[in-house]
Amino acid sequence: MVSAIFIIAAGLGAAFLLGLLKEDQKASAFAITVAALGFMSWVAYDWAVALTTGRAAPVDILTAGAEPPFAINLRMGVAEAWLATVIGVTGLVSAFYLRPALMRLGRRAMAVLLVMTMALTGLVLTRDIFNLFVFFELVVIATGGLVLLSDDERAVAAGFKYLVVSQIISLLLLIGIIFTYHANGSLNIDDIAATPMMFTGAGLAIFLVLIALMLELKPFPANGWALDIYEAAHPGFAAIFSAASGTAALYAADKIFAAAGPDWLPLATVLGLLSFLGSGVLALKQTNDRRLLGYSSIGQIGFVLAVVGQRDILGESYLYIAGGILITHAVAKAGLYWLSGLVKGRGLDDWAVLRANPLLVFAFASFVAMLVGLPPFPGFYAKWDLMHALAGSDRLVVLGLILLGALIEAGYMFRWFGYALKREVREAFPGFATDKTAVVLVALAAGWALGFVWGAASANPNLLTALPILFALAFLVLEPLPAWAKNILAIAGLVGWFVWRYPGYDPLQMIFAVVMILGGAVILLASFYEKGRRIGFYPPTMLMYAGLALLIEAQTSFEFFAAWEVLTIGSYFLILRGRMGEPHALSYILFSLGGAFAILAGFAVASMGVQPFALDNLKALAEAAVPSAPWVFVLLAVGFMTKTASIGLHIWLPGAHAEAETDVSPMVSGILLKAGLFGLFILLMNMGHQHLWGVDLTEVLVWIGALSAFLGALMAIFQEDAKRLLAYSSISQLGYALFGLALMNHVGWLLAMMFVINHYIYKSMLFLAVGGVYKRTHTKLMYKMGGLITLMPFTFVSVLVGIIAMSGVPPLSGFGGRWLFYNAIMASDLRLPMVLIFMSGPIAFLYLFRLIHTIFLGQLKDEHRRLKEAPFWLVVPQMIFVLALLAFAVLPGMALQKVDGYIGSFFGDEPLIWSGRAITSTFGHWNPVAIMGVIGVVFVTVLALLLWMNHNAQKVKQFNIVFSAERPFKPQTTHFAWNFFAPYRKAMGFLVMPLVTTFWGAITDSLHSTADFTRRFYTGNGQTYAVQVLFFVVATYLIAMGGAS
Amino acid sequence: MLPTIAMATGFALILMGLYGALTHRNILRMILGFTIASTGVNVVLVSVGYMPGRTAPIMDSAVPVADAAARVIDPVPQALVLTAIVIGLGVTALMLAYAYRLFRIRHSLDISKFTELKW
Amino acid sequence: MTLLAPLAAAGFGLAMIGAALMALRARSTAVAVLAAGLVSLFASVLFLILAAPDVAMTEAAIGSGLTTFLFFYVLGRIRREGYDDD
Amino acid sequence: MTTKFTTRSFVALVLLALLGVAFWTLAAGYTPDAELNRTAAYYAENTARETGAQNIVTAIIVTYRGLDTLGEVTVLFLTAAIVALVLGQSKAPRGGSGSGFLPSGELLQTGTKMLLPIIMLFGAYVFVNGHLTPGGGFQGGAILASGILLLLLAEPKRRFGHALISRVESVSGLVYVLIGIAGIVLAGGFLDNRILPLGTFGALLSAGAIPLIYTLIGLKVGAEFSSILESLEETEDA
Repeated sequence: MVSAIFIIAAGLGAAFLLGLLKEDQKASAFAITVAALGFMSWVAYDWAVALTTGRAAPVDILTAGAEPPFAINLRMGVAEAWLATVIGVTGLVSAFYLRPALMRLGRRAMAVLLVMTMALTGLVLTRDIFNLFVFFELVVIATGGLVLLSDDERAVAAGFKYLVVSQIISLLLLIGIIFTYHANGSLNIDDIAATPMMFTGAGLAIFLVLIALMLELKPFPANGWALDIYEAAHPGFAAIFSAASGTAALYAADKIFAAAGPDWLPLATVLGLLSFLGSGVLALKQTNDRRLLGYSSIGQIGFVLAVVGQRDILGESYLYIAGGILITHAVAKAGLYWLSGLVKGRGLDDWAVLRANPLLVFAFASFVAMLVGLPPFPGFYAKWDLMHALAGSDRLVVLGLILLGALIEAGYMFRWFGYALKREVREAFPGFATDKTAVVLVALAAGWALGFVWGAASANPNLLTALPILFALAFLVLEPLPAWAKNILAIAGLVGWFVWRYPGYDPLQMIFAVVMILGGAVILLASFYEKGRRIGFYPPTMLMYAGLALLIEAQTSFEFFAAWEVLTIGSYFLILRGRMGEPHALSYILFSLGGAFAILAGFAVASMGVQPFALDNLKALAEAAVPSAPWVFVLLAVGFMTKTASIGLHIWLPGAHAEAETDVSPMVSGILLKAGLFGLFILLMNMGHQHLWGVDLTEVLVWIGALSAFLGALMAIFQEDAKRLLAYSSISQLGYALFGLALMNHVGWLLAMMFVINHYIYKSMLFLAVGGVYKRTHTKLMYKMGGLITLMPFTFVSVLVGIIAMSGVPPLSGFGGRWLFYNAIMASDLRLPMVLIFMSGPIAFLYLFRLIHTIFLGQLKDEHRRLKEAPFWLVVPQMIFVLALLAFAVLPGMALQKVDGYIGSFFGDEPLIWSGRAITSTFGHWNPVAIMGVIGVVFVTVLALLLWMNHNAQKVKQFNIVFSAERPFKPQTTHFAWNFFAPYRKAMGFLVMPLVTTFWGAITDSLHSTADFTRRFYTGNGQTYAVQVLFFVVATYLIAMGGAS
Repeated sequence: MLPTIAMATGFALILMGLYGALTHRNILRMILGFTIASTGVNVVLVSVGYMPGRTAPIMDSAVPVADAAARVIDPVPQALVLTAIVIGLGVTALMLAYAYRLFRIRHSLDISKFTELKW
Repeated sequence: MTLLAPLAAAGFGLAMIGAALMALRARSTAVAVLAAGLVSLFASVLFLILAAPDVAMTEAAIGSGLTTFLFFYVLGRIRREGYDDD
Repeated sequence: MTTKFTTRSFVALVLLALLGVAFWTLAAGYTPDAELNRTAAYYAENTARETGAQNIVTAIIVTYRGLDTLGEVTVLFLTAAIVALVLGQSKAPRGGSGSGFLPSGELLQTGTKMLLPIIMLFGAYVFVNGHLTPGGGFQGGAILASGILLLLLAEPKRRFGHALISRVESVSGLVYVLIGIAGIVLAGGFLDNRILPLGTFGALLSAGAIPLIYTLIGLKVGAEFSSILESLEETEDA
């Protein structure tokens, strides 16, 4: 083991050595620089590994042969070693990245880079408060030098502003240090820690030290100077400035907070949260990529500072949590800055150029996921543990604000990612520099490796060892294969997993597994129609299925939440693939993450901080009538309802489903929505009736379900776009299911279960059918179609069967659903929402009939005369679904009888009697086979009659209407199907006013205008920034004093 | 008495220097303000280490080694100030170099003219 | 004797504040630089009174000497390029 | 330049007044120690024995807090490098010479020739005696640099060894770091001065490596200051 002092000695020695070289020996100078940085990183990494594995114990490195506090000592512990590694590696990799700039400026610039890295490491290692100041000044000066590596002339002004503020910081720091010394008689941090300090006298001294160190973290709003650096500096340096400097400064602040004692922690919490939220909001308005990243850096460091403020309750896990967030941020931010160097333009949508290299898109996605704290990266595990600790100590406000901040950050990061994937590439692609690309990939690899390490160190299961996830990730490697090969693998994987796992499933799991896993395999059959390699389709698809597979089997809250996040991420990328998917994917991910955070908060509160928390424990919670139980119920229910797109949380759904690719729509509609229902099942099964302020929460759910069913159907009838119509119909259908579940009686649950199966089948089928039509006609607008019945007979059959099943008329399974449903309603005494539900039945018929009527009947359009049937592979699953529907209609008992018994075990009753093929309830009985027979006879009779009456109908040309010599401005408005339900719209249009959309829009707008107003304070004047910094200090001082007295 | 006077002077210098740095638009005058402020900081630092009735921390014939602990003042702040002074010079030199670069860019020393980066 | 040192310190302190005022108020930057140098010079005397000869030497050599020259060099360069600071 | 009393000045005044309150609280809470605190007492009692230096401040700077001092030297090194970078990127236009504000006459030139050796000697004296009397590497280095400054003033056209200055700077820096490492090998830790015998207390060649280190610091600081001054002086025609 090489003593850590050699990190410092090597950095300095090499820097001095460079002076001996001639000005033009640039290659040797660079070699020395890289060698020294490599050595420094190696020493740090060696220690990190040794300390983590227990091969070495933390050591104090004494200097000058005297004990501290009489001489300066350094400390090498686990945290120090890892942070020093991050710093060293960032410096080393940046050196390669900065190579052209370094070669241009020569050995002096290299020396500055070496000293910078050395000083940052010193900042982390030192245990002496004045030594901290010296390293800090070195960092300031080196920053002043490295800013000049930029080609941007504005960097000079940015560097000067930085120096001005640094002067103020060092002035406060020095005064603080000397009075701290006077009070303690020592400059050693551990000695200072031994004497706790109050807010007065010596406390003021430590306050000055703390505030100076926090200013170095660029707290919002005293941070205009830092943003200018982020924007103007060379991206290679910005990476160091954000990743290495931010990390080191944060650790320095952490050391002093640890020494100052717990009384000071609220200061870190408040200022940290202020930064996290404030810079998040401001980032919303940024259009420059690097400035946006700057705001994100400040926000993330603020987040970690807030975590520092919680160190009193985190105990052992403090390093795991704070370190997880800090290191992930460092890697991701460095990676993003390095990426920004590959992009020429500075607008956010200029990143579209990255699409030229899928690997870089993957890198971008990974970095975004790291920043937002998604699995499988360390931030995810850290956030999970953090939330539990906060909930366990009743710091719910902090918990809520952190989640809010994370959501805002997800907002602007995912918006940006959407730009990169969907916006037009404006400039000719210049080609990516190989060395810079390699540097980005180093960060990418490091991020995934850290994800593995953190997962392994977690008390919870490591996600990167979960088989389904590994299987999904394997498709990343398999991307070069043709799509059909990958599709076979994917289907085999799904079926194989089901076959392997199903013996262990209870009936509830079984139903969902059949729908999600086997159902997923059936839909994937449709994917065979895609040619080529279809890059970027299989990894997210399989990630979604991996999440679903894990969700079904989840035993603990962690497993459930991790699976939930995984399926959310996978489906986000899938939705984003849609042609116009960008805005919808964004609102999908925001609602989903919002929902996921509600679930996280719910689980954290439920567990009261104790992990692992088995899902069954929810029941104990409800039975013990813990005061927090109804809140847990609300949080979880809201979280699940974002996925089922219940009314109020539905606005993401229509666009996301309608714009998705042909085979993706059925996945996200038929399958993904069921994840929400699964969650609600678990929730209601365990917690049952919960009362909040005297209101039974399940009744609220009943209302939400009924309203979703009613309004969803109403909105569907006014759609012209066939896929949108189906999407709105999903809102309605899932409303039924929610309604049934929330009735909290046996038949209601059975009904919901039936909806799970039915809705999967007919919605998948209809989406595939409409998708097939779209493939041929290239439009989704129904009034542009007509008469396709003869050209696409198979598709017609599946649409016909689909809408019969769905509208709940006999003889298909939809009727069974209705029948059960009326039984359920009769068993409950909520009559008012019942009326709504009753009304949505006929409404559903209104919109469904349009699918047949407008698309397949009527006259064929001229341009459609040569159309063929939908592609073979799109028809195959549809036909499977038709068969399944028929089978399910005749034999519902096959699937439902077992579930019925299972549900009975919860309610302890048996309202349905299964005898042969008939089912009997207290209100009557249902014999599917008999009904099928009756209906068959009626149908054939009516059809024959119609055919006979229709034999001499006269054909006219479309749009052939004379408007007294006037050409209609929009000829399609004369189509019979245009605005078909106009009279209804007149009557009931007020019910479908986009109030919810307006509501969420107003929230977004107000955030944006706040951001726009606030950022005017960043005038760009360095002096104004200095005044703001001073104001920040004085205001914090006054508030802190006020709070203390 | 003596350290209080010195400390008051130091603090006054800091505030005056900062005032200059915050109000003068001329970049050179801002830097000048900071040098005055850092002189003030140095004065405060030294005055914190002063102890009445004692001598400089150098052992010679007047202050034998054995008596040192009872006769000399606290040497630590002085050592810190030495470092601070040199660092201060470094930062000042750097800021001056920056000032010159800025002047070359816009032919002006007015800080309010360098605001292309904002918001 | 006990009063002499505080008195001297007060005197030099006032002188420093006066010089600092001059540095802040002076119309010409050159005069302001000289005044700031004067502040440092007085500070080094104050350091002597405060029994800190090492600091005094450093302040005199670096604070008042070199710093002032640095300012003049930059001022000179800028002036040569046609800057008029009034 | 008159300072107009603007809103900015007013805000600044209010803020500084409030900051002044904080400072006043600090000053009011301050009472000079009657006895040395434990750190200072340790230095007073052990400096002579452990380092052999008479000047306790020197012992602290060079030995006990040697890491600070190494950093401090590095600050100047960095500054010199960056100032050279900054000004290297934008050479001053041709025309004019000298610093532009001081005449460089015959008198100055002759005076410089006579003074220079004395100044250099004095600088060397200051840093070599750092462990015995007030003064040391930084002060001595500054004095050396002022010699160079005089030279620059007197003969602005003359270019002297840029390479020499840079070499002195680098070698002394490297040796400094090596001595630090030698401390780990031969004595109690990085920058321990006891790699050389402590010698007779009060003698010139005593206190272990302190005189050596201070000499290196003196040379290095002198070189760095000179380099900064030179960078500022140099114009395009150089």
